[in-house]
Amino acid sequence: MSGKPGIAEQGPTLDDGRPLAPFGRRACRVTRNIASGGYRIFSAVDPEGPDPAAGQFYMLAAESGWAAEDGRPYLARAFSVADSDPEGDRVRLDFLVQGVGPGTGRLCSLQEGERLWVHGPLGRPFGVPREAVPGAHGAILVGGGIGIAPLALWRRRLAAAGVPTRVLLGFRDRERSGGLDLFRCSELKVASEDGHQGHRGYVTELLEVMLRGDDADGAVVYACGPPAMLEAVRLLCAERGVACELAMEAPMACGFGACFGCAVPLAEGGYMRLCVDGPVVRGADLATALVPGGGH
Amino acid sequence: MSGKPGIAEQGPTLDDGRPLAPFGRRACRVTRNIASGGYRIFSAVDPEGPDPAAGQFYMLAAESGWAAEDGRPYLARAFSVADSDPEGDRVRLDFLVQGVGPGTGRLCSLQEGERLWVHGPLGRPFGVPREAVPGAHGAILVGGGIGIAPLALWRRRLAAAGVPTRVLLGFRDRERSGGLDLFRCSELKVASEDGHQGHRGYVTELLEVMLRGDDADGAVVYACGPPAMLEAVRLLCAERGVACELAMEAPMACGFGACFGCAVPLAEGGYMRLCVDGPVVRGADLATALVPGGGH
Amino acid sequence: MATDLCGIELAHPVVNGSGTFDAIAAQRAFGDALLERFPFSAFVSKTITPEPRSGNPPPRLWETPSGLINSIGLPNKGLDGFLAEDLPRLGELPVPLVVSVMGTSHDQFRRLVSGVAEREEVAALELNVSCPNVESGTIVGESPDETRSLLDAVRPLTDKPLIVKLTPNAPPVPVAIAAESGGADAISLINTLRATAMDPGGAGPWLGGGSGGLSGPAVRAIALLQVSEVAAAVSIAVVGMGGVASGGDAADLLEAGAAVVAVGTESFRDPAAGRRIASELSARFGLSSSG
Amino acid sequence: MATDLCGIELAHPVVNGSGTFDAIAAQRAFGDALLERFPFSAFVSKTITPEPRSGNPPPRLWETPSGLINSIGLPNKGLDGFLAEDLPRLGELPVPLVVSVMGTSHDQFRRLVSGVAEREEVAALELNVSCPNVESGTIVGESPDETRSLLDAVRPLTDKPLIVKLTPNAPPVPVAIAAESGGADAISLINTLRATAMDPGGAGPWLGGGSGGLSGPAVRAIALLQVSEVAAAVSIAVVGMGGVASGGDAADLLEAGAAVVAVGTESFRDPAAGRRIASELSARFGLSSSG
Ligand SMILES: Cc1cc2nc3c(=O)[nH]c(=O)nc-3n(C[C@H](O)[C@H](O)[C@H](O)COP(=O)(O)OP(=O)(O)OC[C@H]3O[C@@H](n4cnc5c(N)ncnc54)[C@H](O)[C@@H]3O)c2cc1C
Ligand SMILES: Cc1cc2nc3c(=O)[nH]c(=O)nc-3n(C[C@H](O)[C@H](O)[C@H](O)COP(=O)(O)OP(=O)(O)OC[C@H]3O[C@@H](n4cnc5c(N)ncnc54)[C@H](O)[C@@H]3O)c2cc1C
Ligand SMILES: Cc1cc2nc3c(=O)[nH]c(=O)nc-3n(C[C@H](O)[C@H](O)[C@H](O)COP(=O)(O)O)c2cc1C
Ligand SMILES: Cc1cc2nc3c(=O)[nH]c(=O)nc-3n(C[C@H](O)[C@H](O)[C@H](O)COP(=O)(O)O)c2cc1C
Ligand code: FES
Ligand code: FES
Repeated sequence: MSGKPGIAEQGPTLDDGRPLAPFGRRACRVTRNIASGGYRIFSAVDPEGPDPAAGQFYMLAAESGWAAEDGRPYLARAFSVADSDPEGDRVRLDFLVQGVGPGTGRLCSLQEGERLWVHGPLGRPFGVPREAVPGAHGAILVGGGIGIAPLALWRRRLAAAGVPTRVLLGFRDRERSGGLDLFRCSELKVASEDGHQGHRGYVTELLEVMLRGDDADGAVVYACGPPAMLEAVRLLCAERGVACELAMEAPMACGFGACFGCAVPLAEGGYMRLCVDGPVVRGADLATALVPGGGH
Repeated sequence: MSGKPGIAEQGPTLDDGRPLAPFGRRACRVTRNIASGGYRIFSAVDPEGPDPAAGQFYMLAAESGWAAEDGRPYLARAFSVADSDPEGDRVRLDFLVQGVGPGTGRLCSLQEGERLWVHGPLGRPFGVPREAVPGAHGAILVGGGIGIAPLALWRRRLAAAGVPTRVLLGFRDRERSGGLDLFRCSELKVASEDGHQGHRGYVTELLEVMLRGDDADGAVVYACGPPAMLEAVRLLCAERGVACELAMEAPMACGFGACFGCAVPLAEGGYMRLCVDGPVVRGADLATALVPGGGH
Repeated sequence: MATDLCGIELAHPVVNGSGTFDAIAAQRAFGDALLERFPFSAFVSKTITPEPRSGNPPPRLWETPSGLINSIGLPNKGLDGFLAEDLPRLGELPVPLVVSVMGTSHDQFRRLVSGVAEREEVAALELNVSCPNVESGTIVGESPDETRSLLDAVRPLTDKPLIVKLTPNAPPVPVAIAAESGGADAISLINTLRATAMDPGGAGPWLGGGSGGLSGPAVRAIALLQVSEVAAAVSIAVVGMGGVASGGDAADLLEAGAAVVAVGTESFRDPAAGRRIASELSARFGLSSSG
Repeated sequence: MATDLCGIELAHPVVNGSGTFDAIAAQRAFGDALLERFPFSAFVSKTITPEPRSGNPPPRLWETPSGLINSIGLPNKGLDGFLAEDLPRLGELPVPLVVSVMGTSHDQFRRLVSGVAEREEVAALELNVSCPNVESGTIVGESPDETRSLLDAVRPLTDKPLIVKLTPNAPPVPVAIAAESGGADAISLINTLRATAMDPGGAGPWLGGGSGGLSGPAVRAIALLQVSEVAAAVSIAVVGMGGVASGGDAADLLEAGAAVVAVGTESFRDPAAGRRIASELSARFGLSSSG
């Protein structure tokens, strides 16, 4: 058990210190569902699960009304945990969701008191800077759109562990923004493509400026967002010799290594299963972050 | 156009005087949904349709959350209209529904303001006594369980036409009862198998007593209910030489003669399509009312 | 979105699947509105057999997740009844008429094809080959040889277009190639996939006919592959169908190589589905050509 | 509900479908709880090929109405990697182990069968015949002759039970009979139905592999018929699968003649589905025997 002090200490863990999921799926009650920018934040109380590590995800399906559009969604959908809070034996889980299809549409419409089928927490979480690079002590978080979700929890955990953290967030437009509420009390820079808030342009432009200055030394970059953004981050970091961890997406049917569907091409050739060997992966391990089918 | 004076005069009609359905399906808003015994009564406002004739049915599907249980319901479901009320250009339609599976379950949970996909009114309606038997002037309505739905509207229409009508209704138990509210101001006898109201026993026992007396002379029996009840009514009437019309059920995929799925065996051999040649059929035309798959 | 199917001009690319729309019964339910806004650009009749059939005993339907099993058993008036009673009325529809026929021997098919083809109301014939040849016991449409030999028997009887409707229950490409080599003018697919259901009460098979055919969205992805492989393998036109419920589904089949798309089970849910799908399709093409 | 499959004792009749559960990866996610409440009464490995394969390019998945298309492409470590790395770990599972193998020639199959069968961890072998024979070009499992000749090649190599897993893409009864005549100890079916999907953005086929296989509730009614027809045609045991999501679905397959039921795609939705289905099944049988 190689626990990560201050980050994910509780619950049974395996090899890389990831908290283990209870076996099987369980029903979790929804306790709120609020608008946040163009997204929704909903909370569910997990009666069994461990406190997840930042970067892990859950497979979610509404207990009722799933399959309601022409027989879809059929499978559960993967969502990063955006915040979590142990409450006695239970854990409150917060998810930040953007409605893009039948599954996210149904989840966006969840009412308080409805129940979710949940399995998780799943996958490989973010690693603290000194695990990624010996001696590294700072973190730069780069989020784009709905990709800011896992970074919200990660920022909280890093802060609790006393890791100096800067946050760069980018949004396309007002409709595709939200979740800023999850970054209360952060040192935060925002970019938006339509200029509705912060810098007008890409969040990777903010990162480029930051990496160009000396103050990126000894920092690890943690990024989550659309494939094109992740690819830009990966290339920027490679160019500057900065370590980066990317939280990626791929179509997932199971989330626990059963279906081999979530293939992501490796730099060394072949594929990894993103659900068990990710979703957080080192930039250097990837052939590309532009995985076909991997995000909108 | 052989309209039936006082019964179903408006709207375009074809051969047997049935009101025609607008072509295609349309969305109708649900305006209420109330409990009635163990059943639900919900109302929807049809923006286009004609005033239906009693005995006709509609194919209904909830606009959202259909297919929500393991990909079912997929098809629309058939429901008799239990009451109707023209309101200006529109018609309010009332349905009496018993939850027995995914389709009826979803319909039972409809909220005010939700929308239904509707096609109808469909099928062959009840015929006034003098059409069934020249010179007949009275009606005996025999309903069992959820089968009382079409009789409710039929009773209202018969009353409006000045046809003397007696009503016999039977229920299995308290959970499978309801819709009595639709028979306000009727001359009504009730039976229940568990004795929770009225005569303890079958409604066909009430009918038998009535047919045995002279007062059944010149009356036509109109029945709707479970197959076993309809078969008993059919045999009783045949024995007493009383004409009867039975509103039957069969699994229906389309409701307008397209699928040939709703086969009901004819006395003369072969099958009729219940959706176009019924759902109201003369007892004498049937080989049996016990159609496999035709009801619960 | 005018389309041509073996020389027959169609106002748009959406027709019906055989046996899933009875225009005569629909007129009883919907009156003349049906004709004024007829949902299909051609009408395909229910399959006709030489002799009258009353069809399978009930129950004939079973709903599955996103699909429907039917075990109808081809009730129809037989060739003579059809020619005498139904054909004149179908001839009055505002669109070209395709008549679907099925026999269980070459003789039967020959009788059907010549009897139907000589009628001027008929624009084309569809050969439903999801049937056993009673002489060999083989399902014609599961065998390239049987299919070719059926075409050899009936092709000389008419100049009207012959559409061969394939079964999806065996690999369709070799059969499509055989049909083309035998002179078929078009291939249509897919018919239903063989399927069954058990009585929830434990009383054995639910359907009166024992088993039936699956259709609807459940089979859409299977249809899309079969259509695309057949379209790639033959140079005659392909009528693609199976689970089409929207303009998007129809567009997928067209992209896969179909010339025309047929709508079956979706018409049960929405009697005017063909119209809706045709207009969704033209909106899509409108948008994509302007974008 | 103890069951016997070709002499292997099973605690209940629910196993997994090959390639739909990776017990090693699942242990990484769920830890020892997986072993303590192992969902299946036997474990069937993912299909192993002679050489390592990295599988198809992404995307590999497409959700359909009530179903899933996968185009995984059999990624695996190859025979040697499997024997060295995975087999020892799978041997520690609390249930009997079935190893699924696939080759594209008799030689390959012979290498696989003898390499796997000699290992004591292995209770039985499953021959996945949804593959072309590279010599003849035919899909082995679509041809009774190819299937019989494959059995002739491998049957002499082991006394361990050989299960032949059929493809549903051709009529399975003749192939099942051929497998039985060649000495197969059991038949399992159905594998996935060939299917495809188009990129919603109009960029052609969505799947990196071009096409894939459909599974899940969408195929349940097709599976039920194929299982019931095969069970009626052979006297060896049948492992039935295809869309099983509940005890009721499993009971239908058992009623149709299956000895054992396998759960595939449903495990993706609920990792412990096998356990749930087994207990729903025994509750049903408990109830029906007491009622
Ligand atoms: C590890 C991980 C973490 C994630 N975290 C979050 C999160 O925190 N918040 C969030 O909002 N999202 C998150 N996502 C993305 C989320 O899982 C997807 O948005 C969701 O699965 C979409 O489901 P849907 O039913 O709404 O739309 P779908 O229609 O399933 O998906 C939309 C996209 O999928 C493709 N698609 C379209 N039709 C189909 C079809 N029939 N079958 C398959 N694919 C199709 C298209 O590319 C389309 O753009 C995460 C994904 C992963 C893998
Ligand atoms: C003309 C007509 C008028 C009707 N009027 C009314 C009315 O006024 N009020 C009312 O409540 N009901 C009425 N019904 C009955 C109503 O249509 C059915 O109860 C309804 O279709 C059931 O749908 P469901 O999805 O709830 O249940 P389902 O599960 O579809 O049906 C329940 C029954 O169908 C069978 N069944 C079970 N599983 C399946 C399956 N997978 N596929 C197919 N069949 C299955 C079984 O016999 C089961 O008992 C009428 C039916 C007809 C034909
Ligand atoms: C109730 C029903 C009856 C059918 N009858 C016929 C028929 O008579 N002849 C035929 O060739 N196909 C028949 N079919 C098959 C359809 O024409 C079509 O090939 C199939 O249903 C797939 O399309 P869909 O998924 O859009 O329904 C029938 C299908 C259904 C559902
Ligand atoms: C993602 C996935 C991978 C599969 N891999 C294999 C495999 O390697 N070998 C095999 O014989 N079947 C494989 N199958 C088929 C399943 O074992 C099973 O036959 C099929 O999915 C039908 O069952 P289901 O509907 O319960 O999933 C796979 C199925 C899926 C969905
Ligand atoms: S989502 Fe199934 S293996 Fe990764
Ligand atoms: S329900 Fe389709 S023909 Fe009657």
